[in-house]
Amino acid sequence: MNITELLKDLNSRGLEAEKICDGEIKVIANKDNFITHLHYLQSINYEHLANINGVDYIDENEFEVVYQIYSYTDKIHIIFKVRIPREKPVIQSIVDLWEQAQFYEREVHEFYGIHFEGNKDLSPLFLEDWMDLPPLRKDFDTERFSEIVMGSMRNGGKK
Amino acid sequence: MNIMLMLLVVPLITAFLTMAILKHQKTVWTIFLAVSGYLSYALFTMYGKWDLSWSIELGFKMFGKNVVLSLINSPLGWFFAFFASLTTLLIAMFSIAYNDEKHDSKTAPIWLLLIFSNIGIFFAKDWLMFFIMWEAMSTTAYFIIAHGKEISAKAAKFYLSISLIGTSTLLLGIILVSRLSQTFDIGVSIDSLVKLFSTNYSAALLYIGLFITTFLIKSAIFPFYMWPSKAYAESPDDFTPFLSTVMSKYGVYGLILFILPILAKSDLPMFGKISQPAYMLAVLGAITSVLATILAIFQTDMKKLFAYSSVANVGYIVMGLATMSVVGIQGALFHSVNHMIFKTAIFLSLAAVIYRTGERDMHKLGGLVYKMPLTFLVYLLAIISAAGIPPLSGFTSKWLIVQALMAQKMLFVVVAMIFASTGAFMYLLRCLASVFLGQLPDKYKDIKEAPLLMAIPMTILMLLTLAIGVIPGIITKPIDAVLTGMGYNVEPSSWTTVHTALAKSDLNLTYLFYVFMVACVISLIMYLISGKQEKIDQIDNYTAGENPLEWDTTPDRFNFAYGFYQPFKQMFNPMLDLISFERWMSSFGRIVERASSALSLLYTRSEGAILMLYIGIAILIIGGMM
Amino acid sequence: MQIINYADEERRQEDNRKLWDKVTAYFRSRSLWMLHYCTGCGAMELPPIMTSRWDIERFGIVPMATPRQADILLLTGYASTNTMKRIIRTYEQMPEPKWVIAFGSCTVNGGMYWDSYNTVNNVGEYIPIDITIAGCMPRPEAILDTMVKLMNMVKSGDAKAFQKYKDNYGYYKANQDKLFARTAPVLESASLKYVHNETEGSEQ
Amino acid sequence: MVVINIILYSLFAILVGLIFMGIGRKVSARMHLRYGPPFYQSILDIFKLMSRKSFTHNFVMDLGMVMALAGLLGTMLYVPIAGHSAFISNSNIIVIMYLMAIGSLGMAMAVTASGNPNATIGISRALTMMLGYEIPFFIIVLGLIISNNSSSISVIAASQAGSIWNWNIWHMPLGYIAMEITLQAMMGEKPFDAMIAPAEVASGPMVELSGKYLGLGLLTHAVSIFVETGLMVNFFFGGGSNPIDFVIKQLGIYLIAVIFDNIFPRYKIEQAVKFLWIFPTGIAVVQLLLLAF
Repeated sequence: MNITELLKDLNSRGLEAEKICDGEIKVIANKDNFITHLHYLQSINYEHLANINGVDYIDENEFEVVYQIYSYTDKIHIIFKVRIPREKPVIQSIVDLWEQAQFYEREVHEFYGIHFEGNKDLSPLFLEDWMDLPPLRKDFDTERFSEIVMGSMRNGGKK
Repeated sequence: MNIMLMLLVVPLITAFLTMAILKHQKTVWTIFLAVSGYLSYALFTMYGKWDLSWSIELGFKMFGKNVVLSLINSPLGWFFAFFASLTTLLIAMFSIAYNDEKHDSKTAPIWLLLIFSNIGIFFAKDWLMFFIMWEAMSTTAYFIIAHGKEISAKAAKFYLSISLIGTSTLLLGIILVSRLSQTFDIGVSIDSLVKLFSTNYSAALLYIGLFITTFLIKSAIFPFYMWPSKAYAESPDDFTPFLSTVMSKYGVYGLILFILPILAKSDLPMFGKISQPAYMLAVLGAITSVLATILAIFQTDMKKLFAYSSVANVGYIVMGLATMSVVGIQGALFHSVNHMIFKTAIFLSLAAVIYRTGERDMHKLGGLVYKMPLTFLVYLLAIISAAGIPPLSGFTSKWLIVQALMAQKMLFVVVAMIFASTGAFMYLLRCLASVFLGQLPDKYKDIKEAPLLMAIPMTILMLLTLAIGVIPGIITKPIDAVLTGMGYNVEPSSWTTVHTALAKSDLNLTYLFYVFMVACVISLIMYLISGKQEKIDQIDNYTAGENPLEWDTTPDRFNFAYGFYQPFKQMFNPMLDLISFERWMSSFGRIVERASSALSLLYTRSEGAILMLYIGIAILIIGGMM
Repeated sequence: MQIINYADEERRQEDNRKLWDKVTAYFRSRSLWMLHYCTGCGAMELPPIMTSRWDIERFGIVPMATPRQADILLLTGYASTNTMKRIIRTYEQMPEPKWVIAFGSCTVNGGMYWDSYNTVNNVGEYIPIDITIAGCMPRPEAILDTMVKLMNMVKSGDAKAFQKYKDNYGYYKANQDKLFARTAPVLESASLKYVHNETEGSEQ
Repeated sequence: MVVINIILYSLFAILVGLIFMGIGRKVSARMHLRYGPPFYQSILDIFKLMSRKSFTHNFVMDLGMVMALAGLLGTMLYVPIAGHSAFISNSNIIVIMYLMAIGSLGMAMAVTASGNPNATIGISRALTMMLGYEIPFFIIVLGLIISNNSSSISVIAASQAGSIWNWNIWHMPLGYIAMEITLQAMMGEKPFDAMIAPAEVASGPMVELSGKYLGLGLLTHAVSIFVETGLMVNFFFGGGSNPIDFVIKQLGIYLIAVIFDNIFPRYKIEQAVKFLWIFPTGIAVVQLLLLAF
């Protein structure tokens, strides 16, 4: 399936798909039924889940979870985006589709506080004894944090 | 009363006596100690009195003469009997402490019977006596190995089935040889076999083949090397040293007593410098040591590991014997004693470990040097001796055997010997590293050093191995008597130096010890003049900056002991799969076992009857031939 | 908190060491073994100084595999909090006498990661440092120069940071605990954290 | 007198070994197009290591390291140096082979006592390697013994006296080639240095050795270099007419090993043992058969 056919196919399934460049498309999905779409993609040879990212759109009061999916047969990279509200950052886990999602989801959970329903082990992966807000959220004041904990100084201490 | 008879009667009577008071274990084991002490003393006084003998005429005739059961104090028999009883004495002291309420194996009376047959075998003058005692030994050992445990009973059955084959061939051999020589006397039968070699070569080969099979089975030489790993591992911990050190020597004794004189006196086809049958024997010994060494390297159970180690050591002894030279036989006899001493020390220190921890798998132990330093020291000196490292005793005998093999130009046998003794280093260190060194698991935080009664025999053994290593004369002097008794022309050996057949290769061991000591002092001075050291905790190790305890790693998981020689094993895996020798051997063992259990239907109701049955059949057949 | 100039203070005093100490100091200065704890980009600068261009082995400086064998600990770049924990353990596993060289700006004031939530700003607050090298990254010449300087300091007995660590252990330990042994959230915003509970999830 | 002799010989061997190590480092530096450390660098290292503080886990570590050095020194005393030795002995090869094992045993004991898994892995590799190189080494030695009908090194060395053409290297070239490969493994140089692989097992046996323990380890290594190259000189290069001649020959042999060390990558342990059991052993067996028949 080449890229134009794929775009047509995905649009016909109710997804907002858009070509970014050769071999790379962007897809925006709804958080309620994105799993069925991922399932479909997996069934048409998109067998590689490269990563899961989180993005914090604090102005729009939303988190975005991005799944990077790749097909070795079609050589197409899909950037699959799902948005969830910031007040209640809960999304379904895709561990059943890709086993390696276990670790990616753990990481996203640790750094954004997004909860993945169905992932059994969301214990901290990188941070040790972390008690504050997840550090990559925009409302986490990293400057002030490092001032208090590490004693950091703006401009090396010069005013 | 005749002292020879006393040697037999004392253990026999005390065996029955102790059966009566089996409830009082401490008393029983003390009596056992007293008996072994008496035997050692009596044997000690018997040194040099080679005319001592005892005989009784039985009331029926065979070959036109009355059948006689007789004993004689021969230097060879004395040599083995004395060191065997000395070993038993030390084990007996250990056993008093070992057999408490928890480890009570109630084997003392049967063990006394075993000692009775032990003395009988070593002093027997005629085949009838020899066979009775041999059979008694095989059967009684079965009951000690089994000692009322199911898993042990399985191993014991395996042992019994294989040793029944041995006794059968022995019986057949005795029948044929006695018919040939018209008497039961061992000395006469040697002469008649020598005569047979000149007339009918293949028949004579068959005759001695039967005997050799018996002796090889008893000493676990290839192709019968697999039974010790089962029998030694499952027998009671304090009996294992006896089984491994004393009982594996019966076969060696038989070879020296009967086979060597025949091979030495007959005119045989030669292969290089030695006769073909002797070369075959040497090759069997070489194969045994190599195979047993490789198998020992792969074991995870420490008793199995040392079972294979014993097999390898008996392999060395057979190689030494097969050279048929003075140096080789000297080395073989020397190694027999050394093997008794260091292997007893090893098995006793392991028994002390098992006594304290209750664990036999090496990878579940570790770091015991923190808690049992004396046991560690005994084990360390014993393995140094076992690895053949100077200045301890094991070196002298291995050195003698290697020199003899080189002098006889048995090139591939001597390479096998070196392979086995370097491999020995590998498995000995594996046990040392896994059991005594490394991390001490938390569950063994509270264990104590071995009790005093265990520590005494272990310490004596440690000193003994050092003393013999420094002054080899302690052993070589009696060996002179043995070699003279066998008809070899030997010069009296010196206290400190061992001689070989090669030019300019004699070795002064006392000197070697001094040199090593001076080197130690130099090294110690280097150590003392340098900076101070600080003692740190066992878990404080370099782990790339990680703290292992933070990652739920306990000291026992941090210990590297399981799969110690994994790359080496992987190297052998394809080969082992290809030949699958072990599988073949165990299937052979199973067939034997099945056949024997079918056979055992004949006697399962009354276990002792088999002995009488055999003797009865023996006498019947021989009587019928008359 | 003045830390790095510790050595200069000492230099003004007279050299009143015993002869034996001078001899050992000479031997130590000629045989410095380094453990390069490759934390950041600075590790890239080490291959040039060890290979044919600058060849640091001519001063007797060779890389070692474990802290037990090493004299110098090289911190080659920024230290994150997790790494800092390992650095401290590694440092404490080294036998005395021992010296620390910190590479680049990151180890002094955090460098370009100064406001990161997980990068230590001044490594010298947690372990004592003998010499720091400025730059992002320092050139191999600078490293070589530092090594020679350290050799001279060791020879003259000025490099005593390890002694300082022992004397002021309380200070360093307090700083380390502040970094690692946190028991409560640092910022008030932690209360905004969304806590998922299962019953809420299942109702949906 | 003998005691003083022993001490002097020991110091001599240690010094020669250390300087060899320094020269070896210099030579490999030149091969890398570097300037390299001074030739006395190893002495500086030893002094520094000995004078600094060190860590021990238990008394076995101390005992083991002392034993290792003592074992190697004892071995060294049995090697005749150009016909001289510290005391009158037959310098039996088999004794030397087994005495060298004390060094390995002491080292193995000391480092496994530390309880570091890396150290234990290193030791298990070192012992596996030992089984690998002892076989070809012994076959070569066996060839020498049966051709001289004596297991004394002095006899073997004396049999090559006189002209350079009497050296065994011309009489048994195959044996020499096998010995050269085996020597590489005995000295733990590449390609047979899997046991001290710094990147995989953090220098293996030495991982927990600090200060004087490492110093004793280095001294042991220095003496072992002396012993192994000394054996080689006695076996194949006529043993030397005077000690200086002897040491120069040793240096030559050591430098060959250093050069090989610099041009080869590393074998995995099982590859190394397989290699040792096939090539050097095969060549040595051919040599042995040529000598025996």
